[in-house]
This record gives sequence, C-alpha cells and structure tokens, in this order.
Amino acid sequence: MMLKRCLPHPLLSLALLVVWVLLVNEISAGAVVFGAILAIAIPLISSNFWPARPKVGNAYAICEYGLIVLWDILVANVVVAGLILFRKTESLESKSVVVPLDLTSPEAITTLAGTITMTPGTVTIDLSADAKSLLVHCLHAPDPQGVVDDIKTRYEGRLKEIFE
Amino acid sequence: MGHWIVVPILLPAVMAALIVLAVRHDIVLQRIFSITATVALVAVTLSLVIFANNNNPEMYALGDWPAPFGIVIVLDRLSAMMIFLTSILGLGVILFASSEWDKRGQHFHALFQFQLMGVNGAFLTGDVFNLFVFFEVLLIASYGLMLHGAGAERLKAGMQYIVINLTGSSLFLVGVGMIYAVTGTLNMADLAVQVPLVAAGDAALLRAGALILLLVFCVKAALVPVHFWLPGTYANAPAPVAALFAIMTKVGAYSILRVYSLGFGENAGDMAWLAQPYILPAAIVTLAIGMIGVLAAKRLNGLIAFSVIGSMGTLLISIALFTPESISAGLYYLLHSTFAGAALFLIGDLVASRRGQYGDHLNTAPVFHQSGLLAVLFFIAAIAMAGMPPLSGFIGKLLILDAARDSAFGVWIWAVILVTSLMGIVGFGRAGSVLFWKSASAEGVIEVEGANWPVLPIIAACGMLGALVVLTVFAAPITDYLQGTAAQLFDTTDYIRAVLGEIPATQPGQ
Amino acid sequence: MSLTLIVLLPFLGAVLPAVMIRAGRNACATATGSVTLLALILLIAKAPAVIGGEVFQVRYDWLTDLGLNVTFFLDGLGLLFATLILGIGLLIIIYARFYLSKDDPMGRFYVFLLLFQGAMVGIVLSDNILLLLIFWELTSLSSFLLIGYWKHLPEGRQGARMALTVTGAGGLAMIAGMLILGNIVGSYDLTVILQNADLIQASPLYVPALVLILLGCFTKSAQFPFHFWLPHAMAAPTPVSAYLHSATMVKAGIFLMARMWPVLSGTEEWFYIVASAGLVTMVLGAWIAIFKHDLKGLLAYSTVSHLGLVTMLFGFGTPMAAVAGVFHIINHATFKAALFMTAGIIDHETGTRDIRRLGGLLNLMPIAGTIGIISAASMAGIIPLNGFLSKEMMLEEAWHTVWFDQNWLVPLLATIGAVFSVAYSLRFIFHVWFGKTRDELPHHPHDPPFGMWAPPAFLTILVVLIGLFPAAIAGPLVAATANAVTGGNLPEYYLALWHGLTSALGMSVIALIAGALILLRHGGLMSVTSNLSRPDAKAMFDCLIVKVVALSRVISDNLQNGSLQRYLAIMIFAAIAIGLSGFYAEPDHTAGTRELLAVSPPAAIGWVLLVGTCIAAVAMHHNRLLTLLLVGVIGLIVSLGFIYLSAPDLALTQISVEVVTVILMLLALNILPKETPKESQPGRKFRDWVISIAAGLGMGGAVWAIMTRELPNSISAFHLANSKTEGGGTNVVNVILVDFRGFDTFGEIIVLGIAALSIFALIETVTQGEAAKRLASWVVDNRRSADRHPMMMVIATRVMLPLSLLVGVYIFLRGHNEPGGGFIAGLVVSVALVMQYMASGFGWTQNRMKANYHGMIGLGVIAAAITGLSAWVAGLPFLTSGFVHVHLPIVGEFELASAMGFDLGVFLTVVGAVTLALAKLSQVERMAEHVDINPEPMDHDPSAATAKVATAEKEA
Amino acid sequence: MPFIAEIVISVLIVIGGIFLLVGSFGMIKLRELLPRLHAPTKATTVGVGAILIASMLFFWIERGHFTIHELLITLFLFLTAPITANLIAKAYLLRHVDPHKDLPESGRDEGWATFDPVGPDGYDPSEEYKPDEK
Amino acid sequence: MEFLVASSIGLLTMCGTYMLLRGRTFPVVIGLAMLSYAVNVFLFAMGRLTIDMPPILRDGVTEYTDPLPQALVLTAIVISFGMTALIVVLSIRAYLEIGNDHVDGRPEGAPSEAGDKN
Amino acid sequence: MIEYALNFGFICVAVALLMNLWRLAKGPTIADRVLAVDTMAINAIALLVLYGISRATSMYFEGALLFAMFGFVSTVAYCKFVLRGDIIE
Ligand code: NA
Ligand code: NA
Repeated sequence: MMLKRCLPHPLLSLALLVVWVLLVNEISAGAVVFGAILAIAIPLISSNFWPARPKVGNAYAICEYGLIVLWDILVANVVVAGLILFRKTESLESKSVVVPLDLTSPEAITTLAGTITMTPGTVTIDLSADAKSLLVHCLHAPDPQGVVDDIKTRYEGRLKEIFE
Repeated sequence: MGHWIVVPILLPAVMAALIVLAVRHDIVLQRIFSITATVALVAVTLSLVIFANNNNPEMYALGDWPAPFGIVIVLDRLSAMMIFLTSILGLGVILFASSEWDKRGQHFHALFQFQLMGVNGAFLTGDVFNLFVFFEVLLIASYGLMLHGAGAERLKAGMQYIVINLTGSSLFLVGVGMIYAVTGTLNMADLAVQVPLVAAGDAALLRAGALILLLVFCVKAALVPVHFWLPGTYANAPAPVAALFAIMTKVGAYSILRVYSLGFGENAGDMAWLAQPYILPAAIVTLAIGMIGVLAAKRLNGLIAFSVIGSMGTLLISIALFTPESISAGLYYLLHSTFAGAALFLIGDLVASRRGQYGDHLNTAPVFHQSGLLAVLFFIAAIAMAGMPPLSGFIGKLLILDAARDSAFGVWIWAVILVTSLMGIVGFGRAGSVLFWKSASAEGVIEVEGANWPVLPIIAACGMLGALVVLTVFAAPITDYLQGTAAQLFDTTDYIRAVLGEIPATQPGQ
Repeated sequence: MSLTLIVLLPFLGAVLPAVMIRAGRNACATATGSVTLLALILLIAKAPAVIGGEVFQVRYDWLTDLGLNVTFFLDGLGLLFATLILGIGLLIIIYARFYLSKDDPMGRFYVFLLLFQGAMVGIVLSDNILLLLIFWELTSLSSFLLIGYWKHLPEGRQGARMALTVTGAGGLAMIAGMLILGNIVGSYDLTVILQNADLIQASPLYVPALVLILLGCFTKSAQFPFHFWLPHAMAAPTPVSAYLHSATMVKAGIFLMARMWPVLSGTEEWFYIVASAGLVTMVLGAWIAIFKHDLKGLLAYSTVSHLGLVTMLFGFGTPMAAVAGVFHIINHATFKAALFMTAGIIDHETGTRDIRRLGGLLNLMPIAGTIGIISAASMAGIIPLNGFLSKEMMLEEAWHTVWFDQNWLVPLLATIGAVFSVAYSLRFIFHVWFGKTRDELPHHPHDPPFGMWAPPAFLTILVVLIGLFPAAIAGPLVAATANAVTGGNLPEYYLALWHGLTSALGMSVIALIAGALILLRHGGLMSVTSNLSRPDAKAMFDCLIVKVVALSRVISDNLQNGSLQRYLAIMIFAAIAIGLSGFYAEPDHTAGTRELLAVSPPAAIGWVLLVGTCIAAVAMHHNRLLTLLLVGVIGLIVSLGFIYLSAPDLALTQISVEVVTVILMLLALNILPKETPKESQPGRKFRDWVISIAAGLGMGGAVWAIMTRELPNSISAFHLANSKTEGGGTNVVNVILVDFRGFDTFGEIIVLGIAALSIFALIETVTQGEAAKRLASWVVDNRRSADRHPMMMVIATRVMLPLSLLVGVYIFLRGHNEPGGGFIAGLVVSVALVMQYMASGFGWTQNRMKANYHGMIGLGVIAAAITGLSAWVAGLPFLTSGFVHVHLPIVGEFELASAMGFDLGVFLTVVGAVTLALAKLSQVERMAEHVDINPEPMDHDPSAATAKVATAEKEA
Repeated sequence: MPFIAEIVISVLIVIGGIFLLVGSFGMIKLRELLPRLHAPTKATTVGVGAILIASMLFFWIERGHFTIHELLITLFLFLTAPITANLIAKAYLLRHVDPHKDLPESGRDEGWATFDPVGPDGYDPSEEYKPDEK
Repeated sequence: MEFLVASSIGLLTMCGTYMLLRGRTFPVVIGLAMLSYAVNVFLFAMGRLTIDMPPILRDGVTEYTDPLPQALVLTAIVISFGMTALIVVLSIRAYLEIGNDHVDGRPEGAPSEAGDKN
Repeated sequence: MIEYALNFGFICVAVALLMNLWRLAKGPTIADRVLAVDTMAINAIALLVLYGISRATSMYFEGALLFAMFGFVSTVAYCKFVLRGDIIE
C-alpha cells in the first residue's frame, strides 16, 4: 500500500529515471540516485494529472512492437521518398481509408494512431467521435483494404496485447 | 549607512510580495500593510537624507562585488532627496487611495509598492543598465496602476502611454548598448572615468549613443517633442495614480541630471555638457507648449496635465543651464512641482467626483458639496502651480530666473517663464472661476452618492499643500541642502571615489 | 517686532471672521475690526517717532542666498500708506457690516478683506523688493477674490479675472524689473537700493528695469493704457470698491513710484514715460467719467484720472511735484473713499446707481447728501476743501513743466483735466442730489443707519479739516512722507489755503467755469459722444483673451491630436535625428579595423530566410494569423543565430519566450479581428516607409560601425575571470545573472510579476460595462470543430507533463554551469502546464492544479529577497552569494550555491506569472465563446464506455 | 578514429540530409495538404534520426565519451509528430473538406470527431457545408 | 558575417518600425515584437561577434565571447516578454471596451477627440 | 570526410528551410503554413545537431531539445486556434 502511494505509476517512474539518465548524459551513481529521487517525486507531484493507471503489458511485447515499427519506418521511408522524388504527383492514388478499431484504451488508440503516422505513407487524420474508428490518409494506396488489414494485423493486435 | 541604503528598494518590494502572497483578499489588511510600509519608508528615507547631508556619498555594492564589476547603489545628497520625496509623495497618495480608489480594481497596493520600489531603485542605482531595469519596474507598475479600474478613456490613453514607453525602452537599450560598446562599462562612476579616454575614432558612436539615451530620458521627462504621452495619460489615470506620476517625470529629469553631469559633465573632455544644447531649447518650448495647453484645456485634468508639462519645461530649463546655481534652483522647483502637481490631481479628483455627470469638464454646473473647502484647496494649489506668491512656486521661479540671468538664453528664458506664468494665471483663473463661481449661477445642487466628508483624501490633499508650505517656510535650509547637492554634482570626485575607491589614473583600468 | 506684527496681524486675524461668523454678524465684524484696530494702534504708536525722522527696521532671514529676506521698515512713506490702509480699512469694515445683506457670506468677505489688507500693509512696509513682490502679487490674488465676491454675477467674475490678468501681468513684468534692479545694486534690500541712485541710472539695464517696474505700477494703478480693468472691477461690492479702488490697491503702483522715486526718477526716460502716462490718464479718465451713467463707473474713471494726476506729479521728477503728489494721495483717499461709500449708500437705499434715474436725493437723505456733496466738491477742487489744495499744487507744478520743448502743452492739458474733473464732480452733485425727485425708484430712500454713514462722514470731516488747516493736520505726515519720497531733498514749501493770485489759481477758476459750462451742455455733449465709436476696452480685452484661448486650442489640439501614430513617428524621427546629430558632431569617422568573420553557408542561408520572412511578414501583415506565424519564424531564426554566435543561453531563452508569446497572441487573436484593414493613405505609407528605412539604416549603420571596431577593455573580463572561482559557476552568463548582476534579475522577475498582476487586474474588470456587453453578444466568427479535446492530444500531453517537469528540473539545476537556469526552467514548466490546459481543457486542469499562481509570484520574489538578505547575517551586502562543495556517499561531489535559492525565486515567479496570465486571459475567451467549462479531459473516453459496459455486465 | 567509423558517420549524415531535403521537397511538390502531410515524416524520422545516430557515434568514437541524450530528442519527436500531423489534418479538414462528400463514412453512429460531437447535439446533415478560406 | 547581422538588425528595425506605425493594435504589438528582436540582437552585438566561443568556462579554453551583453539581453528579453504580455491583454481589453482595435480608440477618419480629452 | 558530409548536410538543411519558407509564404491554407513552420522546427533541430557535430560540442543539445518541445507546443496552439478559436477552453 505504502509502495503504491509512493510509486503511483512505477512504469512512469522507470521511464523518468531513464530519461533523467539520458538528460544528464552519463550513467553514474550520482545521476541514478538523483534520477531516482526525481522519478519518485515527479509522479507524486503530477499524480493529479494521471487519474487512472494505464495497464501496460509485458516488456517483450513492447520490444517486439518497437522493433517492428522501426523496421517499417525504415522501409517505408525509402518507398515514400521514391514516390515523392520520382512519381508524378497526378499519378499518386491518395485516398482516405477507415480503420475500424477493436482497441478501447485511449492510450492504445493513441499509440496506434501515432504508429500509423510515423510509418511513412499513412497519416492518421481523424478519429470517429466515439473513438471506434480511425480515418487514415494514404499517400499512395492502390489497395486500400490491404492497408487497413496491415494496420490491424501488424499493429493493432500487438497493441491489444500490450495495453489490454 | 550600511544596509539601510538598500532598504528603500527592498522594503516596498518585499511588502508588495507579501501583500500578494498573504493578504490579497483583504483590502483592509492591504491598506494597513501598505500604509505602514510607506510610513516606515518615510522614516528610513528621512534618516538617509540626514545622513547624506552630513557625509560624503556612500556606495552599497550588491553581492559584495567590487565596482565597476557588480551593481552598486549610491547614496548621495541627490539620491537621498529623491527617495525621500518619493516616500512623502507616496504616503500622501496611499492615504488618498485608501479611502475608496483602491477598491476599484485588483492589486492596487501591491502595484503601488512595486512602483515605489522601481522609483527608489532608479534614484539610487549607480549602474546604467540597472537604471534600465528599474525604469522598467516603475514603468510596468505604472501601466498597471494607470489602467487600474479600466474604463474606455483610460484604456485608450493607457495604450498610447504603454506603446510610447515600450518604444522608449527599446531606445534605452540601444543607447546603453552603444555606450557599453565604446566604453566597456556600465557603472556610472566608471563611465565618468572612461568617457574622456575614449578614442577619437569611437567618439562619434559614444556621442550618438549618449544622445539617444538622452532622448529616452526626455520621453520620461515629457520634453517636447516627446511629451505627447503625458496629457492623455495623466488626465485619464486614476487620480491618486496621476498624483504619484508627479514623480515619474522627475525620474526622467533626475536621470538627465545624474548621467549628464556625472558621465558627460565638466570632466568629460569633448563630451562636456553634452545634453545642454539639446534640452535647453526643448525645455523652453516645452514650457510654452505646456502653458498653451493650460489655456486651451476644456477639462480640469487636461489643464493640470498640461501644467505638469509646463512645470517640466521650467524644471529642465534650469537643469539644462548646468550651473550650480541653476541646478539647485531646479531641484527646489522639482520638489515644489512634484507636490503642486500631486495636490492638484488629488483636489481635482475630489472636485470631479462631487460634480457627478459633469466630472472634470470645465463647464457650468450646479453647486456641489464641500465646494467651499475644495475651492480654498484648489486656489492654494493653483497659485502654487502657477508660481504665484507666497508659496514655493514663486520662490522656485525666482531662483530659476536669478540663475538664468547670465545664460546666453537668459532673455528668452525670462520672457518665456514670465509670459507663461501669466498664461498659467489666466488658465487657472478661468478654471477656478468656472468650477467654483459660475456654479452659483446654475440651479440646484449636485447630489453624488457617498460624497460625504472623505477624511483620508482631504488629509492627503492638505498634506501635499502642507509640503508646499514647508518648502516655502524652510526655503533657506532646503536651498542650503540643494546647494550642497549641486556642488556634489559638480565635483564628481567624491562620488567617483565612493564607488571606485581611489580615482584611477588616466589609463583605462581593469 | 511690533512692525512685523502690524503686517502679520491681518493675516493671522484672517482666521477670526471665518470662525466668528458662527457667533453672528456683529461678532464677526467686531473681531475683524479689532484686528485692524490693533494693527492701527501699533502703527500710530510709532507715528510720532517716524514723523520725528526715525526709521524702524526689522529683519528676519529667509532665503538669504537669493537675497529674499523678511525685512520691514517704517518711514514716512510707509507710515502714510499704512495709516491709509488700516484706517480706511477700519472704516470699511464698519461700513461693510451694514452694507452686506443677510444672504452674503460675511465671514468670507472679511477673510478676503483681511488677507488683502495684510498684503497691502506688507507692500508698504517691505524693505526687500522680492518680499514686496510677494505682497504685490498677493494683493492681485486677494483682490481677485474680493472682486469676484458676488460669484453669481458674471460681471463680477469677468471683472475679477480681468483685474487679475492685467495686474498679474504687470506683477510678472515687475518681477523681472526688480530682479534686474537687485542685480545692478547687488542687493534686494530697499534701503540699500535707495542709496544707489547713481549706480542704477548709470547701468545699461536701467531702462529695461525701469520699463518693467513701471509696467507693474501702471497696471496696478490703472494708468493709460492699462486703465480699462478698473471700471469693470466695480462689479465688486461697494466696500471693496471704496477700499481697493480709492484708497489702497490702485495706490500700490503710486506707492511704488513714490518708493522708487529717489533712484528711478530724474531721468529723461522717467519723465517722458511717467509724466506722459499720468497726463494722458488724467485727461482721458476725467473725460470718460463725465459720460458715465453708473455712479461707481463715474467714480472709477475719476479715480483713474486722479491716479494719473499723481503719477504725472511723480513723473515731473521735481521734489516739489513729489510733495504735491504725496499730498494729493492723502486728499484723494479721503474724499474718494467717502464718495464710494456714499455711492454705496445710494445704491443700497434706492436700488440703482444709474445717475439718469436719480435726482433730488438731498431731501430724502440729507446726511448722506451732505457727505456726498462736500466730498464731491473736494474732488472738483473747490475751495476750501483739501482737493483744492493739492490740485492747486499740481497746477502750479504743471505750469512750470516743459514737455517736448513746449512750455504751454502741460499747463493746457492739466487745465483741461481740471475742467473735466469739475464737470463730472458737479454732475455727481447736481444730477444726484438736486433736481426733481424721482418716484419710480425700486426702494424708497432714506438715510442709512449710523454705522453706514459714520465712516464716510468721518472722512468728510477730514476733507474739510485738512482743507482748512492743512499744515496742522496733514503737515507733519506730508513732510515725513515727502521727505522719504524725495530721499531727504525736501524743498521749501508750505501747505496753506491761500497762496495769493497765482497762475494756478487762474487755471482753477477757468476749470470751475468751464466745468460748469460743460455740465450745462451735458445733454448735447452726451448725444455727440454717444455717436462717436469709442474703443470698448472690455470688448477688446475679452476679444484678446478669446483669441488667445482659441489660438491656444488650435495649437494644442493640432499638436496633441490624439494620434498615437503621429506621436510615434515624431518620437522615432527625433531619435534618428538626435542620433545622427551626435554622430556627425564628431569629426572622426574612420572605419573600424576589426577583422571580420567569414560568412558560412548556414549563416548565409539563415540571413536569406530572415530577409524573406521579414518581407513576407510586412507584405502580408493584413492577415494576422499569418503574420504571427512569420514572426514566430523570425524568432526561430534569431534563436539559431544566437546559438551560432556563441550565445546558447540566449537561444534557449528566446525560443522559450517565443512559444509563450505565441500562445498569448493566439488567445488575443481569438477576440481581436483576424484581419487588419487596409486603411493607410499612400502619403502616410510613404512617410512611414521613409521613417522606417531611416531607422533601419541608422540601427544597421551603428551596429556595423561598432562590430567593425575592437572591443575596449570591458568590465566583463572580471566576470570571466571570477565566475568560477568567486561565483561558483562555469556558465558566466548565468553567474552574471544570478550573482554579479543579480540585482538586475531581481528587478526583472518583479517586472514579470507585475505584468501578471496587472493582467489579472485588467481582466477582472472585463465583467463590467461595455466589455461585458460585447462579450455577452459575441458571435463566433468562423467554423468551430466539434472536437474540443482531441483524444490523441490529451494522451500525448499527459505523457509530456512529467517529462517536461523533469526537463525543467534538469535545466534549472545545470543553469549555473551550463546553458539553462531558473528562467528557462520556469518557462518549460509553465509551458508544460499550459499544454494541459490546451489539451484537457481549463476545467479539468484547474481542478487538478494545487498551486496558487498569485502566491507563487509573491513567494518567488520573497524567496529571491530572502536569499539575498541572508547575506546580512554574515554582515555582507544584499545578494552576496556563497557556495560549498558537498560530498555525499554514492552521489559524489556536488555544489550547493546560494545563487540557486535566488534562481528558485526566479523560477517560481516565472511559473506563477506565466500561468496566472494565461489562465486569466483564457477567462475572457470562455466568456466570448459562450461554452461551459468542460470538467472532463476528453470529449469521449472510449475506455470509460467499456468500463461501464463491463460493470453493467458484472452487475447483471 | 577508425576510417570505417568516419565513413559510417558521414554516410549517416548524408542520408539524414537527403531525407530532410526530401521531406521539405515533398511539401513543395505535392499538391494538397493531406499528401503534403506525409512528406515531413521523413524528415522527422529518418532525417533527424540518422543525424542523431551520427552524432552519438561521433561523440562516442571520435571524442571518446558515450553520449545518449540524442535518444531523448528522438523520443520527443516520436511522441509529438503524430499529434502535430493529426491536428494539422483536422484543421485542414474543418476548413476545406466536406465531410459528406470527401470523406468515407466512419462506419459508426457518430461521424468524424472534427465535425460530429458526441451526444445529442450532433452534426446536422441538412446543414450545407461551406468551405471557409480564412 | 558582421554585414549579415548588421543588415538583419537594420531590416528588423525597418519592418518593426513600419508595423509600429500602423493604426491597429495588433500590428503595433507585432511591430514592437520585431523591434525588440532588433534591439536584442543589437545589444548582443555590442559584445562583437564570435563563433563557437560560448562563455561557458572550460578547462584549457581561454578565449570566450563577451558574456555581459548576453546577460543584458537575457534581462531585456524577459522584460520585453512581460511588457508584450501586458500590452497584448490591454489590446483585447481595449477592443472589448471600445469596440474597435484602432490604437487611438477610433477608426481612421473619425473626428479627433483630442479637444474633449484635454 | 565528416566535414564534407557536414557541409552537404548543412546545404540540405538550408535548402529544406528555404523550401519551408516558400510553403509558408505560399500557403494556400493555414494548415499548409502551420505544417511549414512545424517542419522548419524539425529542420532547425537537425541543423543544431549537425552544428554540434561540426563544433564537436554537446552545448547545443538543450537547444535542440527545447526546439523539439516548443515547436510542438506552438504547432498545437496554432492548430487548436484554427479548430476551436479558443486554445484554452
Ligand atoms: Na506516416
Ligand atoms: Na534571467
């Protein structure tokens, strides 16, 4: 109980500790101790702004998801750069597609939407008012349904695992 | 005098912060805090004046850094007198405002104390850039106070006031920057040492910078042609604020006196008395424009505001002559015009608030309550402002006329001062006659809610007039002090020695 | 001592009537009278000694350096005038008790009267010309109050203002004259000045001094061409006229000419100015008096004329003429005061002062009639009354006077003056007291109460007695006075009724006969003169004042036209002009020799970007949102520039300030119009461009000149050298901010705090008046998204808050050694908080905010102050810093500096000020948009819906 | 410093530069906002990313001290860029896109959040859409 | 490099001044902002220009740029930020009270109120 | 060699910035302009990092970090303004 009061968001505290170490740019005892103090203090100070404790799944899933996204970013970047540089703009088949969602946690939806945007070629441009589907704009999507399926299988499934 | 030198700056600053922190919801406590602090300030500044009268200038090095590297504040006869003047004026103003005005908006007392802090800081500092900072403190506090209670006319005037002063602040930085770029220092005493040593090739830049700085001070001092902000601002500011602003123009005058007698005074070589050829003609025109405005005024506040411009013209004429006699005469007039202007604004407000819908418009209106008493007060304040005997205005003008006798501009100065005095007499005579006499020919009596006997405001107004009486009766000891002050301004060695220790040899130091 | 008391008594006593009026009118008058009586007794006690040639003197130092001291002296001249002032004053006080009606505020009257009396006594007893000036102007002021006493009468107000203006102007001229005089002599003491006639008359400044002083005298004594104000001052109550305009104030100018006679007279200039003015005034005043229908008007012009007579006598510059002048002063005071009081009685009893409506009053009011007739006869110069005596002396002196080489001119004009004088005096006698009794008068007249006729009666007795026994009654006084006036050169003379058949007697007889003839033909003359268009002095004066005021308004309104654009243009122009004038005042404009930095490609690109952005910002400034974006870009480029040019702290600060400014401006722009109208005329644009280009060239030129020169030895070398060792930090800029120049920073955070408090105060009043109405009727002017709190943004900012706080702490802690510090940290944290407001809405965020922004501002300032004050404990000045290196296990060594406490104050103030200002400003927005505060962080929380379903399922 | 490291760092810098350029070039070349929105993501991800890695390598290999704070910038950008893109898109949709004609149905009861508030005062389909050029 | 900075300051001053002389509050505020950029850089340049010599003390480094103008500019930036905030709020406040955003509180061409004001 | 790469990088960033300015001035929609400014901030970050490499100092890192943070905040503010008018509601 005591622990819960002192560490309302353990994962956040961990993240903060990491960020602190990144900030001071050195991995030393002093940095870690001070970082730990801050990592406990700041969530306490700002706990008002974190009304609920979001559920976050296992570390393995997170790592896997991160690596997949990174790879996708790299590949898609090259593809899209090619589109921009070498395709005539008229020949681009830009369109908006709808991605219906199974996710319900706002954190998960936001992560998915963010992933979609960060992987080049697709941008999340809106949510439905009840947050049950995403509106995604594709730069060049001859096969819109393929994009939707890709998103749902590659990202949404894994996020569901992590967040819910 | 040790730490006491910094108290006139710290006391109001801490008091303002305390008011914001602890008592911002309780107007009565705010008043108690504010008035107590101001009374204490009067006591402190009075003892500083006594000290300055008996001692050489004394420096207080903030942060214990040696001059010219850190910031210093300096207590000499001039700065002591100015902070004492500020605190007395402040006491009158805060008493006046504590009856009702302070409730018309938020944070009056905090802003007021900050304002005192800024003004005192500007008077005490011995550093050009720190002067900028205190200018900004006093300006932004004055913006807040000026807009206190809002209202369309006030907001319009406030906009002009603020924009002009912001432009002025930009110019201040340009001026200070150029001076630093050429001399490598910000300390005023050090500046006095460095200016004569500036290389010939850099002199043009130094002169240009110093003159741009002069223009900024002239804006504050409401000198033609940069006086335009004053009438609207003073006429539309809340009365106690307008009264407090009587010291604001003096900050400009003070800065001119300080910087251009210390840094660009007698010992400045080629730059000696740099300011004189610019401000003397401008001051003469200012006096004329001010009194033309007095004649033209259709509202009492406008009339008072223009009379303030006129008084600044008179004051700067005597400062611009830059002789010991003219400066002591000018300082006497400075003391006088501060109290006279403040008294007029306070009394004007008492009149206007009793005239209901007629306000301060100079038109015929029915009789109002307490018009007899207010007529007496107004009459006294008006003759003081117009420079009629027996009050200090007359003595001040005599001193200035006497000091201007040998100037190349002497005839002009005499002519303008005397002719404008007549304009002042006519203007104030018309105004008083309309406000207090003509009302007898209108039907009825104006009833204004809550216009009973306002004890504090009347005390405050009488206090300002009382200060004029004191200036008159004790003219001799006061002018003695002022002559000492002028002498100190002319012989800068004491000041420089106080700040820099021994006066450095002719080699550029550090 | 008692001399001082004589002057002070009326001033001190002026309090009495104001107090005593509560005890009734008699008590009030008695108190006032007692004051004057006491002063008079003190004076008369000294009279024998003064007449015996003694001079009393008393001196108190006041402003010795200027030469202004409180010094009084009493000689014959002073004695005469003081006696007149106090004696007639006493009579007037008695008279006024009965004259003033119940509705008149008597207390006020007596206060003014005593003030005036004191000022007059002050003039005649001053031994210091500056002190004299003070009393001189005081008479102008107090007479202003007395003339305007009946404030409901427009004539009274106008008359008062005119008197004040004219005499005030003269007084100002006199100030100049007196200062010159004092400088010639080297002293402002009269007794000294009076002994330096030669010095004065030899001075090149003699003529200016003379002219200026005479301007004062002539205006005060209503000499041509300044005579016009006096008749209009007659709107005052009659006691005032009788006092001021017969015996005292108008005599002040005469007094001063008499006083200065020994040093100023005797020159050509004196003769031609003074004698001519007197002569013209005498004749002109008398001529006009003949045709005045108003009794007081007639007496007023008669006064003008008699004052001219005295002036002329002094102007002759001979001792004998001076004696005559002195004697006439006494005589005129007696009969004229009596006549004014009589006129007052007539007015009081009949309700009119119009001679045409009066007649045969002698039967109805025999006492008043007797007084009036005798006094008027004296005024006409009829034997054996005192007026005859002095007029004879005047004519005798005139007979000997050569004017512009003509020996007949002055005698002729003097006689003509005497003729007119007889004419109006006789008119006063015959048209008022004799002839047909009128029935249509407003009141039925009869003799007034004793108290009202006794004062003039007393004076009339003097008129007769002096006439009969001049040497016995007036002789000693005249001698003493004349001795003072002539500076001891008293000629041989004797005062007597009969001097034999002299030329003067002949002129007198001619005057009597001709005067009577004129009166007989009065009706005819009247119709002739009324057809002549005479210049109306009052109309001219009024017209002059109106024109001056109108001109002032034209000048003032055209200069002060309310246009900020003009004021700014003038100010900027002035800045350019004064800067250039300074620059070109120095001869040396050699170019700098500093080696210039090479232009790198990024710098060049940055420059191109900046130029492009600036041009775009100005070109498209009508689109405000776009302008804002462009200015933001300028900020970005400037920050990059700072980094490039070795100023990382500046860059961090600039970029942080930038974003807060953007938020602020966007909040503003939602309320303000989104477009700036195109309203500038081409001419205006041209003017503005000229000024702007000049300003740009000036600034650019100045900075170019500076950057191409070597930096002089700067105080900053000390900062670099001592930052680490003495200040305990390696970031020199930060050490300067919190230590070397911490006082600047202390002021700077106060500026921020004040800004926030002012903003708060300014918005608090938005709920009142016009602003509240406008907000209530606000119409949202463009399309609004339905999504108030986009979910993605809410989630992202929630993650960013702790991160930003961490960054804030980081920036704060490292500031002393690396770029950063309390200010930037404060902005980072504020922005993080503001981001919560932006994403999750005001309601949600405010509910979660524990901090009080007001308190933070106060706390910040106090924290900074306390850190600074803690040095006092060690006996060191405010803001003296200290630092220690602390070694802790695991953590290692780190530094604790007191400057951090100061920086914490900075931090708190910044956070408090920024958040207070922005949160308060957003209140206006909510009022305008008419939307309720949404307490929820998101419009729709999908997990909440799921949770609800889950709970529902569980319950089921 | 090993030559290979130098090559790697240089290549990373060049790649970063190219992608930054491509991102901004795309913004010039593409014709409407929504396609343009895709371009800067290159700059944010690979462009800045490659340069940050180059920086880490540079300080690590060349200067010998291990720096990791570059990761923080990447973290920040990854966190913020999608939000920025989303909001810019929403701003565009609101002003220039007809939700009935130009956007697919959301497939839910409620429409797209930019246009359709949750709850009873939802979007009125009878109201005609007017593009707003402000 | 010096020329680039000098011309930038000149340009910013020119544009700022022009905007300052407009008749509406918003451009005036923008003008003031541009002017304060110009002035800040001006003040900064008083310490002369240097590249890569930030005044952060490092062992073995002896050449630093002049730190004092930087400190002054920092103070100036903060102060002008406070001032800008106030004038921005004032312009809203005045607009709400008066009904237009002209700097003189009246639209161009409207009769002068100077006479009444005084 | 790194130097050449850096120069190439600088030029790329510079040209990118100019392209951003072009888009900013051209618009046509406010969304385009905001996007342009946002991209400028990204490019500025890259510029700072490149400059840090070229000067071999990490002194400019905080600058880059704050550019990232504040660039985001101002973009959000602009968008919120377009979307809702009132950015704090
Ligand atoms: Na994407
Ligand atoms: Na600071």
